[in-house]
Amino acid sequence: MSYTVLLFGVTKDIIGSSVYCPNDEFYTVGHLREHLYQSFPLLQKLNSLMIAVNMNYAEDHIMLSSTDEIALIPPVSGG
Amino acid sequence: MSYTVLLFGVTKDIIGSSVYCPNDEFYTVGHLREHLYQSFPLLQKLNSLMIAVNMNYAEDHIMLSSTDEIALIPPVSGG
Amino acid sequence: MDFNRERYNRQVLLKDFGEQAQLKLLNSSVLVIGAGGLGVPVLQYLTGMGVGKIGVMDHDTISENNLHRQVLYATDEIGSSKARVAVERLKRLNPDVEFLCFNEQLTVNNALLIISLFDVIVDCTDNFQTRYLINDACVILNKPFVYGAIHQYEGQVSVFNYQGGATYRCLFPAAPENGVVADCNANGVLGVLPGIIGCYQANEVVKVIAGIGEVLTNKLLTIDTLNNKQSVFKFQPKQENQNITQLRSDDYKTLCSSTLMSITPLELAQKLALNEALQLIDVREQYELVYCEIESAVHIPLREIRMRVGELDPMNPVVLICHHGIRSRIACEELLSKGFTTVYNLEGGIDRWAREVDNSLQLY
Amino acid sequence: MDFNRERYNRQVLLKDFGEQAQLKLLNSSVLVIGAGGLGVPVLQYLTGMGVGKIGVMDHDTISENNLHRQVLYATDEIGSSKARVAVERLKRLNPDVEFLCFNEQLTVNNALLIISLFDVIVDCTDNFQTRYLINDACVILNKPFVYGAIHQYEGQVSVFNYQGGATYRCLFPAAPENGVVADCNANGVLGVLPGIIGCYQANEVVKVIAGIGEVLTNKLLTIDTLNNKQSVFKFQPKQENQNITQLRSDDYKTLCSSTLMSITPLELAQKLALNEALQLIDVREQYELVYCEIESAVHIPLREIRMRVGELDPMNPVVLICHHGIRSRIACEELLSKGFTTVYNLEGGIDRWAREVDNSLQLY
Repeated sequence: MSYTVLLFGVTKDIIGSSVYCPNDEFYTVGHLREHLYQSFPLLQKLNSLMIAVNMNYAEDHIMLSSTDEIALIPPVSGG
Repeated sequence: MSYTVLLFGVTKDIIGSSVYCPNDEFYTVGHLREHLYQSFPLLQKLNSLMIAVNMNYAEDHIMLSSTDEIALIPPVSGG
Repeated sequence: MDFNRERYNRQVLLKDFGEQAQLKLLNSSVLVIGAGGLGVPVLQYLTGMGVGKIGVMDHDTISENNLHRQVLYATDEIGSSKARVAVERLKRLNPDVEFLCFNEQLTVNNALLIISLFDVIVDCTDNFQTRYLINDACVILNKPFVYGAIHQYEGQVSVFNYQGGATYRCLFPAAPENGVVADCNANGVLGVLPGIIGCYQANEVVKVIAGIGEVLTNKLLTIDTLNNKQSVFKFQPKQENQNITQLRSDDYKTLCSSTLMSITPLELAQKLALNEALQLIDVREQYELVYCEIESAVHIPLREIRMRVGELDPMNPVVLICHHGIRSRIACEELLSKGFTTVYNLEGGIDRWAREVDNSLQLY
Repeated sequence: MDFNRERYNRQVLLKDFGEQAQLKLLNSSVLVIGAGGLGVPVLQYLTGMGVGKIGVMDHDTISENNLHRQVLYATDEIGSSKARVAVERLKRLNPDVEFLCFNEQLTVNNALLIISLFDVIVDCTDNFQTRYLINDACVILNKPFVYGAIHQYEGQVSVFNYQGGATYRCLFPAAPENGVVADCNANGVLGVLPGIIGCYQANEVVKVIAGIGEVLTNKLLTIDTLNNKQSVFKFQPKQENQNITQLRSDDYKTLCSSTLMSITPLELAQKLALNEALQLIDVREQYELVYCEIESAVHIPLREIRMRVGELDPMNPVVLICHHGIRSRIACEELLSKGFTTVYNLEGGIDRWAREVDNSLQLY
């Protein structure tokens, strides 16, 4: 099981790519979030980081499957 | 076999809806085009009418299947 | 080359942009044809971002009913030339930019000369005649042009003739008959729609010049502002649309009627009586011919017309015939997309011909 | 009500718009907070389309490096007040509009009064403090607000607090720590991007007022100008974010540090020594507790925190603890999203606590 995570906003800069493909498996959004926070500690400093699964805001308890479309959407401040 | 044809621009006004679901079956884009021209003669006066199948410009000889996403895109002049 | 670092600081800072892209913008030239709903945002942002030389072309004057969407202009400027007012105002936004003011219409007489002066052309016009003229002139001069058009709540954006990519004629080979697709003046338009589409056009201009991102070549972007749905349709360049070598002599004024024309049975009978050189093509199936046919017509069934187009002379008029005039219209479009100059559709087909001209024919 | 039919003719003609929608616009009032990159197109098009009363709020003056994207202003106006110059210029575009000029910053002292004067608010600011202040004030006053924000080549648009829909806090419960998400001034921005996003914001304002189309409520629109990819993400309103009854007394200046704060083991030891009222929550699994734990901590595993949030007091500080400080941060966000005011994350978790404060604990 592998995922393609689409990156938005500053998560592109923090992770250094516009998509991220972790090698590990994650059963829930929360597990993925923990992996991301551990791999890229700067993400923690966003304080809010929306994870969308199949174009829907996903709470941490949502289960993941390998066909899901996952996106990381951080807050954006510019105007 | 039935289709949902998404309508753009003036084809919405000519057909009077934003989608069109013909009852008939069509084997090719050309058959669909002929049906449309016959059912809505004003479409003929567009002279150009792009039919897209699965987000690609489709020539009249392209075969249709019921799962195809079909769209009618007419020329637009306003500025 | 030196430039005003303070003014462009926020772009030079930008990742994947920097000084290099800014210098490309400053060294480039762009012609914006039409300073109306689409032209206003294109001009404002290209001027702000620092395109070095901008041509502003519009023969029109400012009207009160322009102001809900042409937000560069002021109520006290009603009646003044759009091109002149725009240049005056834009110079104050960015004095670094060199402006060329064309207070005139694009015509077959000036198009090649004026377009040849610029790197990139932006089609912000509001009529099919000028859109086809821009297309043909850009193909002849090998210039990319950024297209935008609006209809009620919807817009289209694309980049044509870019690095050998598709042209406007690859998408829409022939213009609609007059009045079928009304313009903003007849249909109305929401003020902010040309703002959205014009900004997308300016964005594509920057991509073409600065070499960043993915240019909308061989792709048509459509935007529906009522539901925020956006689609990208892919299409292919057609070689025959690259073969334009001269502009039409009729100034594109009779664009519609001179491309796909309808002809009634009586009109066709008159032309035949006068021995005009017409290529009559009957596109029905073989089995239909037994009922009736027009003597001088050549038989090429609709499904074969693509392959057998070489049997016809594209420089001489063609009349297409079928049972009721529907299939023949599809054949007309096929020929027009292959560069045929004069194509007639027999209205009502052989059925109407039999009723109005030759009663001896059998109806079916 | 009578109105200038010539000026709005093109909108009145428009299908599904007409006189009724135009009258709704003319009778409405909109506050635009921020007259910079996003505010300029919002103001230009709302003025053009005929919103009856427009508030223009910005305390800033025009700088040269604004002009590549803030295309309403002129080089000879550098140093002048943005709000004043904008109002002066917009009056000339449409003298029908009544303008209110607020040459000041939005603060907890003026926010409720000023926002209460308008039907719809547009968030065109460039910092998180003001965005959260706008959100909270709009929730308290039950006003819809149209959000736009930009980052390099990307933008976000949404409509918050519209007819009971989701708020900004439902999407992003807490602001990032200072400096993580830099603004346009630090990151740079392509001049035309705020043009696109601002036009989308103006379009949503019209939909909210005129009752046409589908409003972007409970939906986040993201636009990437480099590849023209657009996405719409759906999300749900959370009841706890509707329960705001007053603004924060700290003027949202310490927004970030007062919401999710990190605390080092040494800092925590000091607070405990001073007997500060802290709720220590250990979110590890049961089996981990056998290795080591902090005595006064209550055990609520991460996966139960959502259900057991009622056991905690949201008005008093909470310190969340796990093995290395990762899971506890997720728990922090969960509590912040439930309206907790002060939430600390123990940096490095119990592992670092054991190393720096209590060597008697067993590492694992």
